[in-house]
Amino acid sequence: MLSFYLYLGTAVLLVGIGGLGLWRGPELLRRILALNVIGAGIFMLMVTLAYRPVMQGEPADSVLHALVLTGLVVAVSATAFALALLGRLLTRAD
Amino acid sequence: MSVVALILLFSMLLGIWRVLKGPALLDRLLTIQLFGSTGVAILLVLSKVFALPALLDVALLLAILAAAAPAALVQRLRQQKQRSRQRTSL
Amino acid sequence: MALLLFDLVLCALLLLLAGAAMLSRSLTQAVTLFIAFGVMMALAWARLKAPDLALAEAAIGAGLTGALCFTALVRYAKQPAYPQPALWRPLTFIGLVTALLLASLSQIPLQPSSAIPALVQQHLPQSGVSHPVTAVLLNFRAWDTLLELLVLLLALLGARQAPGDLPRYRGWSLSISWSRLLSPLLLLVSGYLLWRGAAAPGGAFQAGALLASGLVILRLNQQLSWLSWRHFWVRMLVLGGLLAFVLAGAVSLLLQDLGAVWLSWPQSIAGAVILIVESFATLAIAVTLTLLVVGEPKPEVADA
Amino acid sequence: MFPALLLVTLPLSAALLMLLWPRFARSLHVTVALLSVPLAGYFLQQILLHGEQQWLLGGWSPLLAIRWQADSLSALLLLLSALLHLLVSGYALAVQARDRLPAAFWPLSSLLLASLQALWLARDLFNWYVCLELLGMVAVALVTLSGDKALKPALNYLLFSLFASLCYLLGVALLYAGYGALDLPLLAGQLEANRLNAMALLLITLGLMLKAACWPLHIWLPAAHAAAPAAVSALLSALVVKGPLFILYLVWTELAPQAFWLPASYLFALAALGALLFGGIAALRTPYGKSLVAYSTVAQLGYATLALAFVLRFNLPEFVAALWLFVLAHALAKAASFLAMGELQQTLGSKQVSALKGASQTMPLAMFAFAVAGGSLIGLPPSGGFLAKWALLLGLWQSQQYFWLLVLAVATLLAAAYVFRVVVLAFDRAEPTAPDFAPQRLPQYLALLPALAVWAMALFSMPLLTLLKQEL
Amino acid sequence: MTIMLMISWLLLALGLMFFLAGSIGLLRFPDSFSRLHAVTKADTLGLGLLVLGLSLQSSWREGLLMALIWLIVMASGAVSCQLLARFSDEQPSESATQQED
Repeated sequence: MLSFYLYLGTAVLLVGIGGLGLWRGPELLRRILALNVIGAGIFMLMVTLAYRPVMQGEPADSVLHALVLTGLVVAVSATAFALALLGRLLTRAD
Repeated sequence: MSVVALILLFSMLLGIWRVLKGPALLDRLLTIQLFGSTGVAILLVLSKVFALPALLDVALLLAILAAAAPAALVQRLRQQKQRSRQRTSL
Repeated sequence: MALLLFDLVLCALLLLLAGAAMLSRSLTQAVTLFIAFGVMMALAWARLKAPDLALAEAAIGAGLTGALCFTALVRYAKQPAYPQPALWRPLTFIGLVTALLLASLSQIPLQPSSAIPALVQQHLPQSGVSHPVTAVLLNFRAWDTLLELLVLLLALLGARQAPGDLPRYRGWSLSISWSRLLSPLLLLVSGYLLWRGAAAPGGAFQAGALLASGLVILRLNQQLSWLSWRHFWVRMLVLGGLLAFVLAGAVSLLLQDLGAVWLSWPQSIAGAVILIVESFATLAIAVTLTLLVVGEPKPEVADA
Repeated sequence: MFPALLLVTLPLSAALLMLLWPRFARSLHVTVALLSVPLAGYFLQQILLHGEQQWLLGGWSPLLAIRWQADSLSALLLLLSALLHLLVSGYALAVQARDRLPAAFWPLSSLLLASLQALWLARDLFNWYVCLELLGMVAVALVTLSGDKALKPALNYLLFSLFASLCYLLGVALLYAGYGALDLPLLAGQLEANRLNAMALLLITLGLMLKAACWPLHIWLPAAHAAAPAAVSALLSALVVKGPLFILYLVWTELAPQAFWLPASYLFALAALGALLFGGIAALRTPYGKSLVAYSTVAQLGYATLALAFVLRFNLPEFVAALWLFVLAHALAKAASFLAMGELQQTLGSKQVSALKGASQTMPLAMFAFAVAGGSLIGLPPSGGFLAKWALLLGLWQSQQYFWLLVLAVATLLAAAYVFRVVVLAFDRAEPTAPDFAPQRLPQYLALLPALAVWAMALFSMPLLTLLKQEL
Repeated sequence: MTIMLMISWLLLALGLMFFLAGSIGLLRFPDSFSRLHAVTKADTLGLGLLVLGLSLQSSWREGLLMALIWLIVMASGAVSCQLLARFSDEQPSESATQQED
């Protein structure tokens, strides 16, 4: 019960921290990291939601787990793409 | 048993100080190493606590990757060094 | 009690790492902290009884993201001196938004009203696999997974438009032989994860990501020079996952009667179809991620 | 199932084959583009004959499966995407040697088509997330085709797009927390008006508005659309920003509780007001030709947002018709104006608006295409833009929103000003900018085609109106 | 049985001590190289004891898997210690250039 709210709060705070990093930057790499932190917060929210049945002694919500897994792959792909663009931008700058 | 996990986590918490403080890059990479091995230990303990044998697989994966990571990172960082050396010589 | 304390310390660690990564002065520090954050996330997933995600996060957070971020970091050869941006204005705004979000969270019902978990359990026997997450990914919501593979492919296609050139140097013999020693083990374990996926946590993505890490260290240590988009077979591997998926969809559409819909595997062969699709997807994910992380091979430069 | 399925999988599998055998990329691409149009037409006809159709992918029960649903609106959008894709393919074929369009254009634009079609068909909140992410990444990859100069806008676009998807995902997660479902028709009418849902809908709306470049969240759009190759900007402006708008419309009209409609309508109306005024002014002031067209997209999206605001406020069928007529007319007109502007810039060798001096003499066809498309953007009768504006006016008159009539008048004047800014310059034949090479005729005709089509929309006004009015 | 359990707990406690010692070493040791030792060696030993303690409480299959994990961590500790040290040694000016704060 208490843990549930603890993780829920942490998830939202992670989103907030990521948002702060995204706003502040200043480097683009840090902004990309910040997006990942936001993503981690959202995924944590989803996994915590999937944990609700466990508190009643049932197995966790596997649909949410699957969604998060899909989301993780999407996030990693997008990060990789962004980092590739950033890398090109940086090598070109000099 | 979860006390064991708690203490392990606490020892990780101590390690964070070193990442923040540095001073050399080596110290930071070391902390990743510490997180890897302590993380493996915590996963082993959690697998016992929750009776989830699947967490052993996670520990195995983390162990292997923690083994692979330094080889990749060091190689990458050497490229960085080489690159900045090239640039200063230009 | 100890578990609650464990949760408390874990959450504190997560927030501390994320916050420090966002606010730290140097970028190297931020990246290191972020990798540590990835490891902690894997622990959090393990704590929340999501072993599938813990596997995936361990493979991504500890392996690939680290390699990716360090690759980008390498390009920031000398760190440009940015003025330290203001903190208070964003902090107030974000704090406000976060508080609003937190306030709305209190209305989340503790007892989920969803019928989905029960439905998953009910249809699991017809799905061809016995692990619910795999059943959702490869059967119930297979269309999502297909599109997700497409997103991964697109990341590669996009990244290929922006090739960055990094000189390569011969590794030390220790690191080369270590990577040679490690790679069969990686291959073995990823095969194991793939095979486990049908009945237990594991599956295509975890196996693929692990395999990719193996390929990446081999590539960084000057091996596998054949691994390039120019080779037809490498392209075949990259596209294989999607092709297998689409073909499986088409074939099972033809095998069934006219009323059948897209991506419904006939029950008798569902297990086999899923295994085939997953195997190709694993290879595709592995090769795609590797190409994303290390790019195209370039002629080797002698060690300076 | 088959026509809908083929509309998605044909471009998808063709793109895979193109990547595998790059030699056949062009021929495969053209084949698929040619096949898609009659297929989409046939599909629309089927839907009109038999009414809306739906499929649960994989054949599982509704809560578990992803739902595809095709009503007449979806079918119309499917056809529109296929048509514009064919047109842009033709243009790309005509100019690829001259503009040195990278080979990656062919598979990427096929994938763009596939992801758009998948988006129009889906009725699942999470599947939409994946589609949006896919669409965003294809769009960014296409922008990077113009080389290093597009890197910065492309990266910016990608970061905004990722942030927007994350907002959307967070909103979807909050909805799932309350109701445990992702399927749109199942969730429809279920939502209560509480804090949690308000937050969820706000996040979803924020994400979608960012992706649809609604003012003031449009800042990424002008740079990205202006930096892309002309063929790509045409696709991006005409189609890609409409995807999130479609989702936004469905989420608000089907999902959101009625109690939220009024505040949301104020929000949308405010965004529309900003877009119409500031978008128009920015288009008037920018020195670059393609930026002008891109800012015009921002302004024109304001009309659609305004129509959406009034759909939520007064629930009149006129507004629904106006919304989708704007989308159709804008898609055609914007494709024409981007292709024409791209052609003018390429041939005259400068990005500046001022370089268009005397273009009516040097490149009359392209200039004509731009002017005709501009007529629809302004809303001159009897163009498609006029049709949309007329529907909007009717609705506004019925609901007695006289202030908005004034806004509409100002926005129309602004649109006329930025279109005439180009046209007047083009008729200044004193010292025309000399073209770098002899203008090609085929691409100019291809740019003219959608411009004429948007005027031809007036001929089909009755069937279009009846089709769209049924929507609500 | 209880004796086994007691031994197991003893081993666990011992393992924990080594982990804590490693962390404290990372904090307190004066230079990077000694910190390197503290982490890679103490943790490896700690993990070994932990694995031994845990495997007394579990089935032989799990025990085997844990032993494999330990083996990997041990080897990787040794190798990465070498690699990191060499990397650090290769750039004597590194601590000066990388000193950020």
